[in-house]
Amino acid sequence: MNPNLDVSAIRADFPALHQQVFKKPLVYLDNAATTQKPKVVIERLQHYYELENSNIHRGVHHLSQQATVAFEQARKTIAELVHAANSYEIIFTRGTTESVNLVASSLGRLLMKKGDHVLVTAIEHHSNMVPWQQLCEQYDSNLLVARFDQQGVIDLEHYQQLLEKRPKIVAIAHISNALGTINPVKEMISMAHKLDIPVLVDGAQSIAHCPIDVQDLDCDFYAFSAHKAYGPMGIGVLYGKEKWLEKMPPYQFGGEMVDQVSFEKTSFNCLPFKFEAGTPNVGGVLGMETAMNYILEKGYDAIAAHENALLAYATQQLKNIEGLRIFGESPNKASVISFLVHEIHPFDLGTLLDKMGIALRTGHHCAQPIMDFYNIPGTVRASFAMYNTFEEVDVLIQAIKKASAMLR
Amino acid sequence: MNPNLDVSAIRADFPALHQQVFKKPLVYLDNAATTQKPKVVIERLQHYYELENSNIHRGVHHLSQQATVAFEQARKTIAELVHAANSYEIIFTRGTTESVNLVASSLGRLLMKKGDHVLVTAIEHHSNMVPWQQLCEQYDSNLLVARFDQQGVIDLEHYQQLLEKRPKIVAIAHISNALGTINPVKEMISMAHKLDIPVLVDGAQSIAHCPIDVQDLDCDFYAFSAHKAYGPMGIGVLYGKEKWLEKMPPYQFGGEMVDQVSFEKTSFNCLPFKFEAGTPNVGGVLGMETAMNYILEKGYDAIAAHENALLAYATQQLKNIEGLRIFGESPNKASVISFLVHEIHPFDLGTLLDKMGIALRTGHHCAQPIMDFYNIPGTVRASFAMYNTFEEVDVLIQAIKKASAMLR
Amino acid sequence: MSIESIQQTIIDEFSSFDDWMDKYNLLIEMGKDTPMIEAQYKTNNHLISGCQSRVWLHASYRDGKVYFTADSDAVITKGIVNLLIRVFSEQTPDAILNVDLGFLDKIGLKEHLSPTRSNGLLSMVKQMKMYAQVFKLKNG
Amino acid sequence: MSIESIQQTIIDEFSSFDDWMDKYNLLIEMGKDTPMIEAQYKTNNHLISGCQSRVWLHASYRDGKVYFTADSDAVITKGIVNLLIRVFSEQTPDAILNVDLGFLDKIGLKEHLSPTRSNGLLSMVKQMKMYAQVFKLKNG
Ligand SMILES: Cc1ncc(COP(=O)(O)O)c(C=O)c1O
Ligand SMILES: Cc1ncc(COP(=O)(O)O)c(C=O)c1O
Repeated sequence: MNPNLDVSAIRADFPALHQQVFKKPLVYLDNAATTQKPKVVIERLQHYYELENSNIHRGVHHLSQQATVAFEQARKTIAELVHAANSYEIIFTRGTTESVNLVASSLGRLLMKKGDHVLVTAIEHHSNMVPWQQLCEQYDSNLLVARFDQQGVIDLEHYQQLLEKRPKIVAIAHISNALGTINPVKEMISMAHKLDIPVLVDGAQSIAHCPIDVQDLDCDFYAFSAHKAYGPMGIGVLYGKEKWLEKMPPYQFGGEMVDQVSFEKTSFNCLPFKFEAGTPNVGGVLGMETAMNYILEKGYDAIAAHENALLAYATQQLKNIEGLRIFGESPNKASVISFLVHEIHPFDLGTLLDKMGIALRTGHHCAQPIMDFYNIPGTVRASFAMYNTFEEVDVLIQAIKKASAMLR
Repeated sequence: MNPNLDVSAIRADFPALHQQVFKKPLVYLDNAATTQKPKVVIERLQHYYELENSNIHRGVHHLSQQATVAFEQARKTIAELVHAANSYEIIFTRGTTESVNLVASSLGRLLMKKGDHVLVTAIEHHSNMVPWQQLCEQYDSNLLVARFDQQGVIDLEHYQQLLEKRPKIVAIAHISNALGTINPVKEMISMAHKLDIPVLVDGAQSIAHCPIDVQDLDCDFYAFSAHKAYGPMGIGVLYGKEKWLEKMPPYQFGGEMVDQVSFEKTSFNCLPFKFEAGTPNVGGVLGMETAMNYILEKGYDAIAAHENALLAYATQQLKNIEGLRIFGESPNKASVISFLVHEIHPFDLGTLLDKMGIALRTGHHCAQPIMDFYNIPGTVRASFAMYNTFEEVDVLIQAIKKASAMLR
Repeated sequence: MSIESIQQTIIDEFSSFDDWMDKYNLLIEMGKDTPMIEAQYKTNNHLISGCQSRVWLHASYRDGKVYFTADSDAVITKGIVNLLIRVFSEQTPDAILNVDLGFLDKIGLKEHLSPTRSNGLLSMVKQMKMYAQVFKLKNG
Repeated sequence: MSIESIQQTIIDEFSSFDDWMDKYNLLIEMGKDTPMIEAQYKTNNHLISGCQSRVWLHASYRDGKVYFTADSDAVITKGIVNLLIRVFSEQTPDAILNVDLGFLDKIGLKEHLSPTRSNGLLSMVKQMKMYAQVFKLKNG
């Protein structure tokens, strides 16, 4: 692996970065929402639809066989990427949100009884909070919420106290999309496992930024989306330990997940097919595989080093801006920065930055409880990917200064 | 609309059709499983990922706004295509299977009580049967199954008898993927509505072949997949009447479907967002829109005329083959032909046809109960799309003759 | 002034600027002139939702005409609200109900009409027309 | 004959044909020579699933060697089963456990090893090796 990233070569791989917005060069800093795609991914989709397209698994003909082999190879690639023990522990879903919903519904049915608890943290994305909240409602039960402190760091003592209420399931983000906090998930999983509680990790924000080893973490489930890691939209992954997936009831029904059917009785296919109802998104899966290979080729170490350098530089520069407050100052932090300037509304700032060519996100980032905690309407969020540059940080800083002056 | 299809011009639009398989020109007759994609669709995906890619709905920046507008425009296009009264009655899903599962789960929760019934027909695809069967199991209830006759036609008297047991929901295919039967859905819906029973129509096999008017049909739900209608994989539609969608509880949670969140209480967004959890497949939706416009440009009338002519010609030619039996001889039939020759196993025939460049499907076509009815292990199925030709039918006929001779 | 001439005035004001930033500067300045809603009306009842920023809107009726006051927590939104108030306020209910919003296009604020950003703006217009409708029914 | 030389013989038989159809003709012919499973064993217990066609397989053990008989409802599948039986039958458990299936590639039947079509074939090989393992444990 190359410890140094050739960022300008990387930028050349991403067509979307080379456009103008309002006559200004696009500075794309909305990567936590979705990343841009390298040419190889776009071409993979194109090639698939031009020459390989077919429905899979049950086709006797050449195209179908070939697509089936490619699809199952992609599953192996993803399994290796996250270090799953078996490739059939990789379930293809529409994305993180569907992965979490699948587990909430299916593991919920397996484990939950009236009065049981589920434990999440207070920095979860809605997608890893609302499914559990609704599950709790269904089982007439309480959602336990581990606190975080002013810096955005989870209070592990509180987490331990809540664990002692013996929740049936724990669901935690690997990295917070709103604050950038990298949670100590390995430790948190081990704490839960001491009490035999399974843990789902929401990896939506981590898969593009740091190597994942589900066996080392020992997580029971790991969820992520391709589109946040240079891959296509509409496809994602649920990793699950075989011991759970085997026991869990299917989530959706129909298609390949069915084994034998009669009107009296239906039996279901083995893993991973049991959880993949309907025609799978073959093109999406192949595009995701290409994206993951692109990441591996650049190397997680090199990517993380570059992004951390951007984070450090941007943080320092932002702090020099008068009246600017950063939300999320965990010592262990990913390249996501949420901030506000004076009392300026994030929507105002975002609107003007947009007019200067800078794409970033404003609002509550689907993490409303965090905004309530800080008692703010939302933040402006800049989030970096491997293709961002120090020059872009400079453009951002100048733009914030200019916009803030106008808005005060 | 042009009543005549320029098939050779159309073929030129489909890159996948111009390849060789085992040194023979590909004859693609597996269209009921998935269709090939015209260049415009592939290019739409490419353009989206090269220049427009963004997460939508909550972004303040230009790319996000632009993608949001395009996405919502696509919803309008689809609404017009199926003649929905309101574009917010169009919900984007992963495909037919997910659409049916959504309704089974959500409408099920709204309407079903212990001991209630659901009514399907005996020619359903597993995706429109197993979700209802499992729903019935959950509510300790019975699945009512309307019979069909030797020709593959639903027994409407039996259907009426079953309706009188007052099932809570009726779910029927518009067109059978295994037998080609076009069901009299308008009549069947009106029969159900006389007893105030809502009806879901599985339109997986119809959307590419005949115009759909959900208001004229008066169906309560209509489900289909883009990939069976020249669009990308991983995206599909659930049309639902506002009056039902408003009342139904959400299916999956997280992302845009959430309105206000706190740990105590969550409120949900309005239609259609309430049913669209997580980052939507924006690229997929735009590709589907392009595919639908491609269909409209060629014209449903012209497409149906061509496909019906292919069906008639192929049926006549197949009947001349000694020992060939066709399964599904409804007078009202789409361009799907299931058949067997003598006692030859469908898998044997399919294998040899594949070696002659012909892609078709063998097996139970995810409709095992139909195979049980005819007491056969499966069939060989040829299914036509707008780009198939009479010459391809001739190739198929010669190939069947040759393979059958080898296999007897 | 007629709605058309007010709209033309606004278009003229904006057309003197080429640069986006100047247009937004103007909008921000305009925000400061928004007829302020009275504190007693700045409640959830008068809140228009569907936008990243919040808008409070109040309407009253005098001598055949509708008068609007408003506020917002975002300055640019307030500028847009002010534009709308300049167009809609002191008009008859019928004039309000028939208003054509083409001027938003012409000054380049169309993107504020996009489904995202300006659910807010659309809701605002809808709300203003609803007030007009109510006053018309009550008094017509 | 050693497993290697049987495999070579099979490769030679197939390599005389260029055309797919001829290869399949040969396979179909071979199917007819499959050592037939006795009727009493043609039960669900002996069924190998995971394929579009059904295969029944039975094994016996004599004098240190394993003997297979089989049947299938699809002719081509039967031909493939016969190929496997020619390679695996009358061999010692150890030879069976160590067999290299490269010859399937060489005669161009690799696609029958694809996850779809030949879950069947893979299951068949797995089943044959399992029998060998059992006999080895019992008698070794
Ligand atoms: C009649 C019918 N219903 C449902 C489906 C399921 O569609 P999908 O696999 O795209 O979800 C199909 C396609 O296989 C079908 O033919
Ligand atoms: C931490 C986190 N979890 C979950 C999600 C949901 O991902 P998706 O919308 O791709 O399902 C996101 C992305 O918005 C996220 O940042």
